[in-house]
Amino acid sequence: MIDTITLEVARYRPEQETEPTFERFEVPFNKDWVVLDALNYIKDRLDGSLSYRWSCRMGVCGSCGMMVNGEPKLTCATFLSKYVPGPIRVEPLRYFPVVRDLAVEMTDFMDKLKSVKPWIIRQEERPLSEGEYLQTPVQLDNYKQFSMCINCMICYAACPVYGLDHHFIGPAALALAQRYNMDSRDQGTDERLDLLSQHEGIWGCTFVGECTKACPKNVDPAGAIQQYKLKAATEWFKSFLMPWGRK
Amino acid sequence: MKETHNYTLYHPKWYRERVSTYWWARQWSYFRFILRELSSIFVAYFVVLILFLLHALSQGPESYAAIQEWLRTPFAITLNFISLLFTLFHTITWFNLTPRAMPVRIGGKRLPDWMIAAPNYVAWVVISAIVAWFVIGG
Amino acid sequence: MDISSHDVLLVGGGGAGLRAAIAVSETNPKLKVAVVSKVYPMRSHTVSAEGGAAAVIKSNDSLDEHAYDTVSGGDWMSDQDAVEAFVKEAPEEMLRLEHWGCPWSREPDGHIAVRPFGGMKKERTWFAADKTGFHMLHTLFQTSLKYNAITRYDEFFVTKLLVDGGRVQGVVAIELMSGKIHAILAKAVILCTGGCGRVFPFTTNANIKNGDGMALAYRAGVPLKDMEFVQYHPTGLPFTGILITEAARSEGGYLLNKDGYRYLQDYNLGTPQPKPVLRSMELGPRDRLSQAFVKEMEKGRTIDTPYGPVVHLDIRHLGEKIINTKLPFVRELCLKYQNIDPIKEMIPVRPVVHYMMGGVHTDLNAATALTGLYAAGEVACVSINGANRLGSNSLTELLVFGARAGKAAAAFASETAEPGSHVVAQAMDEQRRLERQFLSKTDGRESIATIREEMQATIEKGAGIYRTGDLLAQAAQNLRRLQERFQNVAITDHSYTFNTELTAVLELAFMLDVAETIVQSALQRSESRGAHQRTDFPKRDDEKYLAHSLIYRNEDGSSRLEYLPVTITRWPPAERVYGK
Amino acid sequence: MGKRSNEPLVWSLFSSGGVIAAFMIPILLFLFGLAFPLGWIEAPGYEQIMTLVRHPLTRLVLFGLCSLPLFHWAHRFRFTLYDGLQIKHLNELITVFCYGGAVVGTLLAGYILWNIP
Ligand SMILES: Cc1cc2nc3c(=O)[nH]c(=O)nc-3n(C[C@H](O)[C@H](O)[C@H](O)COP(=O)(O)OP(=O)(O)OC[C@H]3O[C@@H](n4cnc5c(N)ncnc54)[C@H](O)[C@@H]3O)c2cc1C
Ligand code: SF4
Ligand code: F3S
Ligand code: FES
Repeated sequence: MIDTITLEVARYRPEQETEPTFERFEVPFNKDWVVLDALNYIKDRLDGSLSYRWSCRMGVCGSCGMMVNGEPKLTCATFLSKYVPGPIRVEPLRYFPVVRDLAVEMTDFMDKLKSVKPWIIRQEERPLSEGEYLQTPVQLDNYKQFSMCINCMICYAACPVYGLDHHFIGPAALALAQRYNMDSRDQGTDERLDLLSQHEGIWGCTFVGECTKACPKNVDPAGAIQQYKLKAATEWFKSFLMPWGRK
Repeated sequence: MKETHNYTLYHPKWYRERVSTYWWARQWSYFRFILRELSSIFVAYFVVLILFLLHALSQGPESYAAIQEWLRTPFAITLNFISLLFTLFHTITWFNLTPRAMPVRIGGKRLPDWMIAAPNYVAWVVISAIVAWFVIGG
Repeated sequence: MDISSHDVLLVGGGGAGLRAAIAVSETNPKLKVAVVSKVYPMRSHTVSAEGGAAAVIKSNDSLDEHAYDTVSGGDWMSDQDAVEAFVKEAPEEMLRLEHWGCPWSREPDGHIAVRPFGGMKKERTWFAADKTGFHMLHTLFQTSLKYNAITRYDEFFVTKLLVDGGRVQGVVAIELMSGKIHAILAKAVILCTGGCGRVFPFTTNANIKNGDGMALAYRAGVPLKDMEFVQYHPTGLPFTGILITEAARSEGGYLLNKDGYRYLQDYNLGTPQPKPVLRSMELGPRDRLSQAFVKEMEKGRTIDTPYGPVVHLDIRHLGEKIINTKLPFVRELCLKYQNIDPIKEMIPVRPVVHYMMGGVHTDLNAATALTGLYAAGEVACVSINGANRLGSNSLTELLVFGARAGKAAAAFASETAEPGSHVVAQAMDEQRRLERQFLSKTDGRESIATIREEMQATIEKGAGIYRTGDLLAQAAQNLRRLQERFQNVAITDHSYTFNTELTAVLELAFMLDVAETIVQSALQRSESRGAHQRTDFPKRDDEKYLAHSLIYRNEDGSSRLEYLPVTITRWPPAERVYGK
Repeated sequence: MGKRSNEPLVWSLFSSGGVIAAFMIPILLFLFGLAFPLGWIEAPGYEQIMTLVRHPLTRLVLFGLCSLPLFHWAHRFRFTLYDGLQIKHLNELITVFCYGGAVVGTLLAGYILWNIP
């Protein structure tokens, strides 16, 4: 059993530096600690200026994604014990601009989420007085997996296509679009399809599949995107063969 | 601290790392991905080979014999061996990805991935047997 | 300094804030709405809520029963007019969320499914597996993206309410990304900043729940109501404080002591049955369950662990199938954080600080005592929760009172003049204060973490599950000392860019204020009721204390208390009976 | 980028090519590239092959086998060039080279197969 473990933490202080450096910290080793606990230890006792995001510490708010030894991880769900004897290298999420230390810039991601119209689109709203839309457990199950995304952006940090081309809408946003498409209450599939069958939408994805492997919530964005491609291709042929079929 | 660095108040510069040209060499899973993509070159090579064979066939038995001669050279054997490995890699990765792209649900439950992939492999064996039967014995 | 102006401004992008923002836009699409939040909205703590949200929808249920459960659960401290409005509007609000796409769990025929919950006589808790809050928050957030009138200020930390001429006219906020200080002006401001669990050492609450909104209002002279009522949830994982949802018990889980005995039967909570019985045993209210734990501990019948004494929550008998379909997140959390599989092993649990019944005093329309200022969600106290909140009422409360606040603020903003220029001068002062006290301060000596930890230890000792006058008085004294030491706090980070040490120190200041209000309110209430248990006054005293406490801040920083009678409409105070 | 792109078409060609390639290429490559030249299996004679190839159905299959996998290559290779070498700015050139190549190959295949006596 070891007593301490070393963390190599990326620091970037834009007021002083032009590029990130690494700083080593030695923290007590506790088998119940996750990487985030170690960072909090550093912030509380060793260096109060270390900056990073976190909130829930239970893997559901999606704020604490970072690169841990080169892999994108939720630091509140990644135990130190996995990396014994260390050192553990902690860096900001890959492929995003770094703002400060371990915090990345995420407005690009937020814009992408919005761009897929992630809300129920209806030709006609159902009045509340008529009660709920009926949705069987099977219908619920159709989109449920894609609704589990916590927007942690880990899949973006895993996807080289996003790294190379920031115009690519990317895994989580596409999975979210698919979440609404598959929802029996939604009627916006066509609207979203027009938007997403452009190059930056689904077609940029070359099915690297790393997004799904890295996703801490089993959302399977890779699957969502391929299913989307299949759907878009079918629609394309339909509109080609029956131009009058679409509005 | 670098001397040349300048910070504008309220407009911190974001640090952007350029993705290395060799990004695919840095991580095993990425490398695997690139290999998978490169398998397409060998697919194309195969088509070219077939076209040569067909062309030779249409030119008569001598040309066909000549190309068969070439196929026996160590170079051709090596090339074809490597191509076979790559196309096998293509086949396997392709089959294993189908469950992702086409989930099958029966009675509201998503079938486990292997159950969707397995029929592919069965079909592959059958098709290969048929093709072989036609070519060799047909 | 940047100055911008809106009609209605929301502080907080959690469930309450987003619901209110949408309500403003729907009431009057012309109004410019701003949502200011210190974290991106979908990171707000509503995301962690697991179990469900209560609303009457089934034909075997009635509004009166929901109201009665709530009132008795709150030990008759709830304002009954508020409760009646709440239960009446709850189903409609929940349906609205269904129409916006919330993936509620369903019955086989496609109707909304409901589950039982602690202290409720009927099954009326809607749920989305055991990630209800997560799904509600994401549904609200994604739906809010549809409204172009809503401007978001993400990762802006509000430090002060701007008040002039007797009404609130905006806020001062730090933009984390750049360090720039903004004056964001508005005709109406709605506080939706959530609770303050982080005042305590062991809590289910996220890092961002520091009582900011309570302190902001308190400092602006607005009274806080019923701050002595702090809810302990009986089942948190030791060490992390991660919540194991009440749904684990409502699906049929048992609480067992060291000897494998369902000890709740010894505490007037009914007799054990193999299947869960509503309002009985494990489905009793949270205050009673947490108190029973302490009694067991005193009898030496809990199990010791490095992270304190625990009891066991046993759900093994539910079987793999139920656990995987109805409690998948419980399993995930246990596997991940406790390294046990609840299908095969018992879950160690102990009471953990969970929820704040008290908060900014508001009326039925979420209006506070300060003109133009509204509050909704956990930060507010309309008073439906009384002395003890029933599980699954809070998520519904966010919707009902979020919507009410939005509508009221929209109406107010539509007929109110633009904010004046005086407040800009005030904002400049605030900017100078922040610079002087924090950003350019180099001479401090006290560590932020130490003061925070001492504050947490103090309040746990003084205002834990059981309290006494002596311990509370001592805690009050300690807190005052900590306030003094805080003046000498050390700041090492002087950067303008994403300075999380600055936010930590500001949050600590908020928490110190809130801690003081909790201790002072508890000190003055010489009775035991719901979550407020005084061993020196073990009886409920309706004669003197059927009244809400209102705590005000005096000019000199000290506090004073007033009392406001509880509104009773149809359910006169009675004994709380469970297990019968 | 308002207009709908042709991606669905090329993607469909890519996918069907991928399927055909996966099922058929390994066995053929094994037979013609290794087994026959190395004498593991006795190679069929010229006439035997010709009989097989003359059949219209065989020609159709061969046409598909040549054309679609070329599109499979074209699509994948295009993206490999984009991503692997980061030369997306040469977009037009790459597109013409890849899909153009596949079209030429397809025409060639048609020509050869048509002209088999
Ligand atoms: C683990 C857990 C499980 C729960 N389960 C249930 C349940 O099953 N059923 C139920 O009914 N209730 C449950 N609750 C209670 C319920 O979830 C909360 O009471 C509720 O979500 C609070 O929502 P809110 O909108 O008021 O605040 P929050 O969601 O906490 O949002 C607060 C917002 O205010 C912002 N903010 C705060 N301070 C500032 C500042 N200074 N400047 C700018 N912005 C600021 C934050 O950024 C955030 O956006 C649970 C609570 C917890 C902790
Ligand atoms: S899809 Fe998975 S990895 Fe991507 S943002 Fe959502 S939860 Fe995170
Ligand atoms: S990793 Fe990227 S390329 Fe596609 S399958 Fe996932 S989005
Ligand atoms: S802190 Fe919320 S996901 Fe890690």
